Amino acid sequence: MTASREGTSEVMATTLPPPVQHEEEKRERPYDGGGGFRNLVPANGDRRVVADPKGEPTRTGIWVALAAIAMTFAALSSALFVREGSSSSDWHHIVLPRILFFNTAALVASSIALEMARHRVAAFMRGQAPKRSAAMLWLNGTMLLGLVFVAGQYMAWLQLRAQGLYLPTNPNSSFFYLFTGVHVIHVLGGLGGLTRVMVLFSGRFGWRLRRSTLDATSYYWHFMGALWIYLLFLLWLKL
Amino acid sequence: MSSKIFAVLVIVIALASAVPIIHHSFLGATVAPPQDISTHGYEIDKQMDETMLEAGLSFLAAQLVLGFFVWQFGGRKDGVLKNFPGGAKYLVLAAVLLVGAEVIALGAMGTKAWAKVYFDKPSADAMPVQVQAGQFAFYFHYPGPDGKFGTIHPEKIDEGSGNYFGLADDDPAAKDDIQSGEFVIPVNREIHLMMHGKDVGHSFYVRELRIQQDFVPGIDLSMHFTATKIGRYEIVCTQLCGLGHYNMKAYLNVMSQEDFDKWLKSQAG
Amino acid sequence: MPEQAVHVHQAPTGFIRKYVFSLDHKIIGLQYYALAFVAVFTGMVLSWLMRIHLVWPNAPIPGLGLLSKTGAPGGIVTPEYYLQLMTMHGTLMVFFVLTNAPFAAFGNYFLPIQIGAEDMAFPRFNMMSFWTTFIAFCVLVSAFFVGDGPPLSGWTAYAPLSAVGGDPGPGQAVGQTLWGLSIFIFCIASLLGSLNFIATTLDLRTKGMTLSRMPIVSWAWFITSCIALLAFAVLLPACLLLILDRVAGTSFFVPSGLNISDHMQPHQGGSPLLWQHLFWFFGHPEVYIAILPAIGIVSHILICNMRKDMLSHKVLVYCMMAIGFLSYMVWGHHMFLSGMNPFSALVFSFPTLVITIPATIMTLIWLGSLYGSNLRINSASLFCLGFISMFVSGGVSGFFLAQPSIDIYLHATYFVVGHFHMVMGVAAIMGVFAGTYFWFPKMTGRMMNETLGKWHFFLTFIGTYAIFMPFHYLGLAGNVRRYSAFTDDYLVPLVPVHKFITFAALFTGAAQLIFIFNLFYSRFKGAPAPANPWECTSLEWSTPSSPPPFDNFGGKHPVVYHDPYQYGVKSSTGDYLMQTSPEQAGQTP
Amino acid sequence: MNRQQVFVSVLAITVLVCCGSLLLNKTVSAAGEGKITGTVKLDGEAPHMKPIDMSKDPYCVKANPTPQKFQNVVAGSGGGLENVVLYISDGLSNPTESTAVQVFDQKNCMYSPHVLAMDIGQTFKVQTSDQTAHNIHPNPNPMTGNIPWNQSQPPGAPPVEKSWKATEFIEVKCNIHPWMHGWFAVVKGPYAVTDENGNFTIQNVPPGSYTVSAWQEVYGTQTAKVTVAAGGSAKADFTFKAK
Repeated sequence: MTASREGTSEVMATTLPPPVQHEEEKRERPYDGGGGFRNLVPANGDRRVVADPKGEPTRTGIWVALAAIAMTFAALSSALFVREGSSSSDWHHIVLPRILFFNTAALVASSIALEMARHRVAAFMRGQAPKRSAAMLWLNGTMLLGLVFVAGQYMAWLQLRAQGLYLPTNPNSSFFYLFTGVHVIHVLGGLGGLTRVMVLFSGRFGWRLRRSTLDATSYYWHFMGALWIYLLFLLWLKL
Repeated sequence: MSSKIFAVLVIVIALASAVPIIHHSFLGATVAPPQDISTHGYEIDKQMDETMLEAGLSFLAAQLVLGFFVWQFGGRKDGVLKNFPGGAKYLVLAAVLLVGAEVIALGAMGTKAWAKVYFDKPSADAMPVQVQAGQFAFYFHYPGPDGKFGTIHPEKIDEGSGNYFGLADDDPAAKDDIQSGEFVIPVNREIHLMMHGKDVGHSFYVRELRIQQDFVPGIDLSMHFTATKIGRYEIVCTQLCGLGHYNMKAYLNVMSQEDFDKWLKSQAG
Repeated sequence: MPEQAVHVHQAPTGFIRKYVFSLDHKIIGLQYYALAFVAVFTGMVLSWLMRIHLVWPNAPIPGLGLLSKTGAPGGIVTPEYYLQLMTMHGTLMVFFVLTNAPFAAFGNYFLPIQIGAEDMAFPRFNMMSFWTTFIAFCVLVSAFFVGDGPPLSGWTAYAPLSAVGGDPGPGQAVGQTLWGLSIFIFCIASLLGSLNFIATTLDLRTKGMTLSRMPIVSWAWFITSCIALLAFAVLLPACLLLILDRVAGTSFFVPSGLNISDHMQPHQGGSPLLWQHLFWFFGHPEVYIAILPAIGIVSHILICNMRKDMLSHKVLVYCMMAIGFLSYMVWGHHMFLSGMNPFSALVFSFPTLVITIPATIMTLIWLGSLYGSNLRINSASLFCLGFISMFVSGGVSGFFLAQPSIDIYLHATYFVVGHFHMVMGVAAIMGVFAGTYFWFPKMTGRMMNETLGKWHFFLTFIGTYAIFMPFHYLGLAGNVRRYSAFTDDYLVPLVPVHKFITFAALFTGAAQLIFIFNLFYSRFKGAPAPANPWECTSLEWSTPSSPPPFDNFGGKHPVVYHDPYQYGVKSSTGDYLMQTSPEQAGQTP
Repeated sequence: MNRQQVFVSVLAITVLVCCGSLLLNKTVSAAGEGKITGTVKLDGEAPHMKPIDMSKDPYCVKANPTPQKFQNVVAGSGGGLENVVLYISDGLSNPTESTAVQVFDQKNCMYSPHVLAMDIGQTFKVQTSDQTAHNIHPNPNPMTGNIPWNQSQPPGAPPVEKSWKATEFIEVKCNIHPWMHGWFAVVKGPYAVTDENGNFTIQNVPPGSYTVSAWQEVYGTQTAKVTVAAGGSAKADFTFKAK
């Protein structure tokens, strides 16, 4: 720890670096941990100006969660490659349902809509926009496009079923249902997050939306879009 | 007091641990690997001895130093704090250099032994034998005079009547095949063992031959070795395969060439 | 900035909110500890049953016949029941003890306190994480009471044995599915837990608590959570695929043409090696998930008891990071003989051997630091010393197994069992014991009984060596693991060694009764603990009370002025300086 | 004679009479039932049954100084075929149920008997006389309603009592000793299994015309028509052709 301790074999010489001075602080430190109970309420009562500082755990947490999700899909992808290598005889290519491309467009559009919403929310929070309605509209749009995506994926499943391709039919259909299924479950989680954002943003019952919640939700949502594009590429390439 | 007990205990345990290794006999049981009967095994044994020496010395040194330091400094009150001469830097350096050298040396040497088992190709005149592992027995399949193995039909396997490999009656290659529950091989002849898994994972382990290889269902692997000593040895399964795992074994019977020919004849008859 | 924090932050009062569905990280830590406690003793009893069966195969065990009529008719353990006990022992110990106790239990309790936070970053996730773990535990244990009992495929659940349903043996039908489900749920719980640990460490450190000022054990928990995050994220989909193979008829792990018990399996073209790859990609890091927190705990406690810092505790942190990083490159060393490309064995062998380097550095630093210290001997520090001894003993045997050529002989023998029990099992448990004796005063406000603690240590230390050292010798003689009886000619002479081990296991298990007694006795009748009984510097000893109040620091935020380990200095408190003390350290005389 | 003695003797006589009438009653009804006897023969040379290699379990090797042979086809010296199950496959309207508890023993690492015939719902006991663990794994077709089971029986373990719900020829195996295989022949109504000379007797057959089936594990089933007179005996012989 201290250079002086190393190298000298005898008597301890402890010349410690002078401690950095901080004045004793009480709990009004804005960036304290708060142990998860960060019910930050502006002193003037105007919730619209709430912004939370850097290092907010929600934002960190979402990156960590995304790392785990990425790892999960990496594992599934490697499973796909290994499985393809293990037996080529039953690797029957399937034609991807066309609707997947439409769904992709919907998901990308929803990401754009969410970015628009984020700008509107920020404007409202900063007091630049008087009303929530514009932001709410974009949030609703995001939600709707997300639901369109989920419904579209379901349509894709139905189309595959109609071809007689079920989950255990062959490895390609297994992987198709697996990837789309696991992804849709994550997308539904994102829709849950969006709902939460909308409810919090509505300001009812004294609820308030923190910036980090919105940020985290949108990072997650964009990640789902990017993940889907990767998956689509993988499915198109391999299945 | 406790520090002295601990120090003595660590040293005693360390020394006692080394005794069975040096002595090879523990409570009347021999704990050393049995004598090697293969042409490649000496490489593995050499590697094992080297590692035992290095690991054993590191083990003893570390435990003795631990015991000694605890004896010396344990329970000391208000003594003058001292630091290990040289501090962390030299310890780290020592660890990196010594262990690094050890790693490289053992790694390189081990590669040689590994290569002998896995990279060398079986010679052209190696005797082919097929082995099938299933719950919970090994069966051996000799191609017979035509040198061709009958095709395995998993659905035709019937252990109750001795058709261990599910050979078909109408398969010409299977007509002269020999199916046996015992692995009989001639001494000093290279064996090319083709491994087939019938159901779940199994493994083929002969201590004396210094070979061990998993059966992977769906993948037919192969192994080759030469036994150099006549005798009867146990083949056991080392991959957990179900309730009869403990009893999944067969015998390896290494015979002289004449005895082996006789055995082949008796089986064909 | 106009905003101001107003805390709505009250301790819950109802019993349910306070002790059951609590959001308080301290309660959750204790809940994890309790769960691990139940699991470890269950697992230990299972190991007793196994050991007894091994040396007295035909002896009826009273009462066991009631637990399973078919598995142990008349109390006599059948071969399948032995394997079922073994599977449950392994699964309980690895997942619910070694992952939970040093990491989730102590980490939950002390990580927030050590970094000066009031709670974890996401208390609700924290609560969910524990209760999800609890559900996983219940699902796993329920396997004892369904159908043919728990699975018999071992904690590694190799496919196709684990992936084809009931044909390959009892317990492989419902039991194996429950196992897969339990581990699936456990993965979710661990992911939530790791997420929480990482976010807490990164964002909730108090003023002055820079990363480099974090105590070594907090570092260990942080690094462990990073490892766990990626490891469990791989096991999760692996379990999903396993469950799909079992219940939906897919063929990820099951190849074509399998004839199991005269039933042709319907599966096509799967890869059994895929399961092994996915499992060990998780499985090897899992070993470090178990041992790194113990390394952290032991270093932390030793520093306090040596009254001086390690030669360099930062080097220890770097070593832990190196081990964590390397742990992802070595999974293949479990599969040298599994039929993968023999070249890859060499590729996996090298980083495995390289792990020896950070491990040796750590050992040398511990040993070198003991030199010239004022080592205080108490139960906690004895367990730390025991840990070092075990870590060395278990570590050197890793040197054999890391080499593919030697692995040809030693793979799947008792050598492996001895190796991982020493380095991952006993060593980690020693860390947990050390942590328990050390932090008990903080967690309960009472001291543990030292005399009993020392007896517990010495008996455990002797006992564990007596159990696990001979395992290595058995392995050298070629004794294959996971055998429920020794019918082979060459194994019969080894039975006396097994008998010795069984006696040692029963003895060591009985010695744990001292610990249980001490734990409960001291909890209610122990001497009241002073605020800082060990004269330690880190933040957990600066809380206003023991146990700490609901928000840990009583409405204040501690401010950190120093590196974590200011020992052997001159200050108003004695030879140490608390991290929170604004005082400047003087020279020692 | 005092009163007590009188009471006891009256009681004893009453009990005797009751028992006797019960027994009598049974024989009376049995008097109407006939039996079917016959011989099952093998035409041609019996296939060579290989000796069994039991080397994987030293106990089994010791238990069998002369190696056992596979028992799929066991023909006696006179061509009589052993282990053939005879049962009434047609014509029986209201069969009496067999209630005797039969024993399926695991002895010297072989099943004894090799084929155990039984009635639907008839309890049988699987026991072990060996000092090594055995496993009992009958493999019925799940479509029949018979539920497969798989459990082990270490030495000293109590016998396993079971019964089957539907008629089926169920192969039973020991997973630990793969050469051990036998059969549970579950039939409806009276049955018999041939002895080492191929002889059999189906007891307790009510008078009537029946189709008698003979089942052999390798050669399959043959049938014959017989008529049983009250209290009489009908004859049915079968001949299987060696493959």
